[in-house]
Amino acid sequence: MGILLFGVAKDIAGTPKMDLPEHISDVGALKQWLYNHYPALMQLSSMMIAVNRSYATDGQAITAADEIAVIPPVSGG
Amino acid sequence: MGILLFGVAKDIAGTPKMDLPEHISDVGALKQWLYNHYPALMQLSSMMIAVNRSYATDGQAITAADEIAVIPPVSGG
Amino acid sequence: MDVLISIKETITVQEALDFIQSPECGGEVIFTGTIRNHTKGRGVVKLFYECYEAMAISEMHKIADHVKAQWDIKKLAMLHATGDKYPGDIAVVIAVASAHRGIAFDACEYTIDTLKETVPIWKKEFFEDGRD
Amino acid sequence: MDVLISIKETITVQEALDFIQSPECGGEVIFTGTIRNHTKGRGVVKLFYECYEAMAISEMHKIADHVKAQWDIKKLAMLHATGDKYPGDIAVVIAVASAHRGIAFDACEYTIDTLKETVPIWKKEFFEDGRD
Repeated sequence: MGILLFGVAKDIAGTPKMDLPEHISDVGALKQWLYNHYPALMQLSSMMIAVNRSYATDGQAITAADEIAVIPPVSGG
Repeated sequence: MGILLFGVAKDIAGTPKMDLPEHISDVGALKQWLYNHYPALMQLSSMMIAVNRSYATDGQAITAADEIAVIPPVSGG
Repeated sequence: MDVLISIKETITVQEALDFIQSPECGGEVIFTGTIRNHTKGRGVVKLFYECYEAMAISEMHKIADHVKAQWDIKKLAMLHATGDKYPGDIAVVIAVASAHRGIAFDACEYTIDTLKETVPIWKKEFFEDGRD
Repeated sequence: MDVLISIKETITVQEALDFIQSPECGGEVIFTGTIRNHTKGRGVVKLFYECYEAMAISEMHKIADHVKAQWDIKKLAMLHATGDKYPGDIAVVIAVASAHRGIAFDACEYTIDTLKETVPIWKKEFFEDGRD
């Protein structure tokens, strides 16, 4: 399914969608990978990862079959 | 101007309007006069008197020239 | 603060919304009180709202003055219906517009709570069982 | 509790009012969020709302579940607009109906506060001065 990017995270990465990088098997490792490749993401006041449409903690395992999303600070309403 | 009666106070007194009784010169005396003549008013959880469209305290002086109102518990909304 | 105060036979939510609408405000809180088809377990046929109108308008202005003094509210509409009202009819509308939603909730709740305590309006209930 | 959850291009207060209308309820509290013509002192031309729709709907249902568990609310409508929105347009409507007004205020405020914290929707602001 790959990784969806929204809002300013999409602007920083320059794409709304990417494949899950190889050797990344949990949420914490994905965040670290994203910060390494797109350091501007560290300037966000928060960056959550959603797995299959629910907010996930760093320890949650992920695979290429999951719908993963990068969620910068929300601003609905 | 006389005395206006509203809601259940009107029902108890049987009239929407009456003259200010003679020798009644303040709000407290009026309330006592009303309780004497219409004892059922004592069963109300509150009975306020308004003078010239504002809630009045017992000590407030009243004359036949004032617009006086008997205000049983309000139930708007 | 702009204020709309009205007591009349029929009121609508739309007139309150139209009044408070402003591109300067971001948050609007509206309270509507409608006639229920039951109260304390008894079926309600209708309510009759009686009003000491001149004083009611005066008391509603006092509430508006208090809201204005206490919160940074841009628009306040207070509408109350009178006469015969049937289940589903609207009895009261309070609408508040502000740049900040927290105080809009506070001001709206204060307004309806105070209206129910101080504004000389009375409802008489007519029940399905015909008793008072 | 009956729930209406919707994310779409254009939303109206009326559809929320129509949904929550019930002769069993006496008090309705509605919050509307409208686009302001300025933010932090800068003129706003428009906002663009982007949404992770499947997850946003899921998070809105979680909020509704929490409201249902916490308060005796009969009806809850949560509507959010997407796409380009201009000053005066409605971005969000929360409408709650209950027999008791106090909990309707609490539930409505909880719902909009939580929506703004958890539901994956993002606004992008376009300013008159052309800068980001």
